[in-house]
Amino acid sequence: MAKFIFAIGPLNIAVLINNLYINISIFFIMAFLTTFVANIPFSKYFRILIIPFGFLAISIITILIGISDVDIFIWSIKIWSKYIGITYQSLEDVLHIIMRVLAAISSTFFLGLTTPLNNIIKVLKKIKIPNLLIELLVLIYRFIFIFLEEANEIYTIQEMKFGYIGFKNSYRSVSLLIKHLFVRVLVKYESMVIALDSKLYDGEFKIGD
Amino acid sequence: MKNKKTVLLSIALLLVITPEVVHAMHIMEGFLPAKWAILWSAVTIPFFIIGIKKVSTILKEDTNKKVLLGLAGGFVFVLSALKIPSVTGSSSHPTGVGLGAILFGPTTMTVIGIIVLLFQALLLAHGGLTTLGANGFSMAVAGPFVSYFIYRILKKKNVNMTFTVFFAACIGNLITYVVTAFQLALAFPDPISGFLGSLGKFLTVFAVTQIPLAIVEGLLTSIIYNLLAEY
Amino acid sequence: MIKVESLEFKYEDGTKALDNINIDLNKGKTIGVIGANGSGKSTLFLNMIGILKPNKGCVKYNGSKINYNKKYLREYRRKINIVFQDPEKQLFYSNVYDDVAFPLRNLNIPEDEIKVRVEAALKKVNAYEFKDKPVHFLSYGQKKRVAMAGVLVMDSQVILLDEPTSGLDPHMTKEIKNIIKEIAMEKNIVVSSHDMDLIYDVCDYIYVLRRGQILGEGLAEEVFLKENLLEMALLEKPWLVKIHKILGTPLFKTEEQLFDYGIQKHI
Amino acid sequence: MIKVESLEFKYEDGTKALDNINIDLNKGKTIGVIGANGSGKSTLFLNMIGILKPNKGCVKYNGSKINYNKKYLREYRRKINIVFQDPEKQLFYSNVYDDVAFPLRNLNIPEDEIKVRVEAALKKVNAYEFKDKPVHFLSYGQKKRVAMAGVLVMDSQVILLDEPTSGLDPHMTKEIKNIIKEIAMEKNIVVSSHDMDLIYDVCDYIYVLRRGQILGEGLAEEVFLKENLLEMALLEKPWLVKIHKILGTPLFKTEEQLFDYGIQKHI
Repeated sequence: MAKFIFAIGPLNIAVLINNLYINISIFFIMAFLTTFVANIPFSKYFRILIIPFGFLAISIITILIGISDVDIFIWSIKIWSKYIGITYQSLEDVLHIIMRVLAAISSTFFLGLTTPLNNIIKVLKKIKIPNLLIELLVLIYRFIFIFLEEANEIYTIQEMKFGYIGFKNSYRSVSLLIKHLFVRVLVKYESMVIALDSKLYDGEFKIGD
Repeated sequence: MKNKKTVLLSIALLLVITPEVVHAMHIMEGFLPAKWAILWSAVTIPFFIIGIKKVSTILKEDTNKKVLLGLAGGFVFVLSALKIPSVTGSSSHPTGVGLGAILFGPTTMTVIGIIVLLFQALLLAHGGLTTLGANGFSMAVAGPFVSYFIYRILKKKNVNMTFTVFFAACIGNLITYVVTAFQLALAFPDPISGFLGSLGKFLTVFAVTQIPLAIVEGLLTSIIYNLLAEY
Repeated sequence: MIKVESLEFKYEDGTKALDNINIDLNKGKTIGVIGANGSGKSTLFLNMIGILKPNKGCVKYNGSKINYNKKYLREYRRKINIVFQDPEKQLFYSNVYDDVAFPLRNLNIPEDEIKVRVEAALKKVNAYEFKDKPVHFLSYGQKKRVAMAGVLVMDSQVILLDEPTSGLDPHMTKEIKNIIKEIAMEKNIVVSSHDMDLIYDVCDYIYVLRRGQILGEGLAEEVFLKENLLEMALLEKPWLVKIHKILGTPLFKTEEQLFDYGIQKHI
Repeated sequence: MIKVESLEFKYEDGTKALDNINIDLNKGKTIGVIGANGSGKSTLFLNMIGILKPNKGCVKYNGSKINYNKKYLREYRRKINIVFQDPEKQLFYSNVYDDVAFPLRNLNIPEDEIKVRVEAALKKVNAYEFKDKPVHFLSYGQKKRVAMAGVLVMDSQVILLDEPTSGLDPHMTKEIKNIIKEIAMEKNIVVSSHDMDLIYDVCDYIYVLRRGQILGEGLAEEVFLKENLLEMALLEKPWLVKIHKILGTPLFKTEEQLFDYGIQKHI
C-alpha cells in the first residue's frame, strides 16, 4: 500500500500541479529510487525509459511548429508566402510537457518495476474495485506470460526456418503465429475448463486479503 | 530484492519481441494536461462500466467463460507486443483492435482492451496510467465499435469476407488514429490556428506512419481470419 | 472405494475411446495405468473423475454409481481428484499461494485453516521455499510441484497422477517418486506414465491399456514379466526386470534392493 | 565445424546463465548435453544457433566467429538448425505437407524440388504415411516426427535436438532413437535430454552442465562412470552402467550387447 501511494502520489502531483521545478525533482527522486534503491541497472532503466520517446519526439515537434501568414515566430523559415516556425509560447509549453512526462513516467516505472501485481491487487481490493474486474486482472496477468513465452518460442522457430526474410515471408509468418496462438487459446480453454471443474470452481476466482 | 529482479526479467523478455519503434498511437504517460486526462477518463468510464455489466451477464450463464476472457486478454496483449514489418522498412505492431472486436465482440474488447492497456503501461511503458482514459477511448471503445459495425454491416450485405475483414480492421485502426489526433489537438490547440490547425498538424504528421499501418493491419487481419476459417 | 465397471466411452464422432473397462482401485495401494500414446489413459482418468460421462457401464464410488449432477460431482471430487500433466493448464494465479488455496476457497473454508493446509501441502512437495515467487518465474519442475500441491491441499482419498514425472530431470524424478511413496501411505494413488521404471517402482498393481481396452492386469512383479503382453501394448520392461530376465539375477522391486544384493555378492 | 569458445551469457538482470562454456562439436558424431532442469542447456542451444548473442566469448563456424547480421545468420542457419521440444508449438499449418515445406518455401525453392525434399524428409522419420492428415488429428508422437521432418528438410549439417523423446511412450522412444542413429550417419547431432539411457545409447561424446558451467566432459563410457560428477550435476547413471557398477558385468553400450552377453552366459 505504501509503495503504491508513493508512486501514485507523485504521478498525480506531476499532472495536477504541473510545476516545472516540482516535476524535475520528482523525476530525479523516482529515477534514483528505481535505479539505486531498487537496484535496477541504470543502463536498463534508460533503455526502458526511451521506449515511448519516439511518440514524444513526434508529438513535441508537431506542437512546437506552427504555420502563419505573418512572421510572429522567434525562429522561422519562409516557404512561398507562409512562415513555418516556433513561437516563444510553444517552446515554453513543450518544456512543461517534457518535464511533466518525465516526472509522470518515472513514477509509473517505479510502480511497474518495483511492485508485484499482488500488492497492486490488494490495494484495488481495499478501494472496492468490483470483483469481476480484479478477477480479470489476475487471470489476464497470468495468461500474458503463458502466451508471451509461447509467442517467443514460435517466433524463434519461424526465424530458424527463414520465416522472417523479406516482406512476404514475414507477413505469412506473423499471421501464422497469431492464428496459431489463437488456436492455442481455444485448446487451453478446453483443458482449463476441465481443470477448473476438478478444482471445484464455483464461478468466482477468489483472492485472499 | 528477488521480486525486482523478476519483474525486470519479465521486461527483458518483453523487449525481445518488442521493438525499436514506438507503439503507434499510445499517448504516453503524463503527456496530457490534468484537465484532459480527467475528461477522457470520464468519457471512457461509462463505456467500461457498460462493458463490465454486459460481460457479467454473459458470465452468469457460463462462468467458465471467465477463463476465456482471461485467455483472450493474454492473447490481445501479446498481439500488441508483436513486431510486424511495415512498409517504411521499420517495424510496428498490430493493434489487434479489429481482430479482437471480430473474434470477441466490441463490448468484450472494451473491457479486455482497457485492462491490456493498463498492463502495457505497467509492463511495457506503452501509454500510461494518466492517459489510460484517453487511450482507452480511442483503442478500446472507438476502434472496436467501428470495426465491429463495419464487419456486421458488410457481412449482412454479403460482401466478400476477406475484404470485409480487411476493411473493418483497416478502418478500426484509422479511427483509433483519428481519435488520438483529435484528443491531442484538443489538448494542444495551436496558438495561432487553434484546434483545427492543430488537428491538421497531428493528422498530417501521424498519417505518414498510420495510413500504411492501417493497411498492413487490415491485410494481416484478413489473412489471419482466413487461416482461422480454414482451421 | 472406486470401481470402474464395463465402461465404454465414445467420442462425438462415434469412435470408441474406451471399451469394456473394468478397474478396481481396491486391488492396490498405488495403481499403475500404462499404455502407449493414445491408448486411452487420459480419457479413462477423465471418466473416473466424472468429467466425461461413459456411454455404457459406470464408475462406482463405495458401491453405488456416481451421479452426474453438479452437487454430487462437487462432493465426489473432494474424494477423488487429479493432477494433470501440463502444469500451465492448471495454474490460474500468478501467485503460488492463491493458486494452491483456490479449491479451498471454493469450498468456503476459513482463511486461517486455508493457511495451515496450503503451507502443509507446499511443504509436502518441497515447494514451500518458492511460495512467494510469481508462477511465471518458476521452472517447469517447480510448476509441476505447485500443481501437485494444488490437489494435495484438498486432502482427497484418491489422487490420480497423469504423467507426474514427464519433462523432469533424473533428480527431480527421484524426488517426485519419493513424494508419491509418501502420499501413498495415507491415500490411494493411481499413476499413469510412460516411465516403466517409475511405474514398477511405485505401483503394486498394474492395468495395461491398448487401444481403449484392458489388455492385462496384475501385480507389478507379474505383469512386467509377461513379455508378450508388453510387446502387444507397445511397452517395455523396466530395467530391473530386464536384468532379471537376461542375467538371471533375482527379481528386485527397487534399485536399493539390487544394490544390497550387489554388495552381499561382493562380500 | 562448430566450436563454442569461453562463452558467457548473462540475462538482462545480470545473472549469468552460461559461464565459460567450451564446446567442440568435432569431438563426436553425436554429442550429448546433459544437466538438470535450469542448468542452461536451452540457453546454450539458443546461443549456438545465433538467436542469443553471448556477452563474452564466441561461437565459431569453420574457424571464424559467427556474425550476427541478418545475412550471415541466414546462411549460418542453413548449416545448423534445431528441433525444439514441444511439437505443438512448431507446427503452424493444419496440413503436414505445408508445414514441412515451410522453410523451403521461405527460401523460394521451386515447388517440384520442394516436393522431392519434403517427401524424403517425411520418409526419413517414418511420417510419409500420414502426410495428408490434418495436423490436429496426429498423435503426439506423430507430431514430434513431423517437427523433426520440418528441420531435416533443410538438410543442414548440424542438427540440435532438444529433448527428442520427452512425452513419448517406450515404443516411440525406441523409434526416435533409431531415427537419430540413422540421421547421425550423415550429419552431426547434438542431443539434450533428461533420459540418461537415451543419451548413453546414441551419443559418443558428452558435456555435463551444472548451473551454466561445464562440470565435465568426455566419451560416453567415461563420463557415466564418474559417480561424483553425475551426483553433483543432479543426474543419474544409465541402467547399463548401474549394473556394470553393481553386478560387475562388463560395460555395455547398448541393450543388445547385454542381451548377447546374457545368451552366451547361459550357453
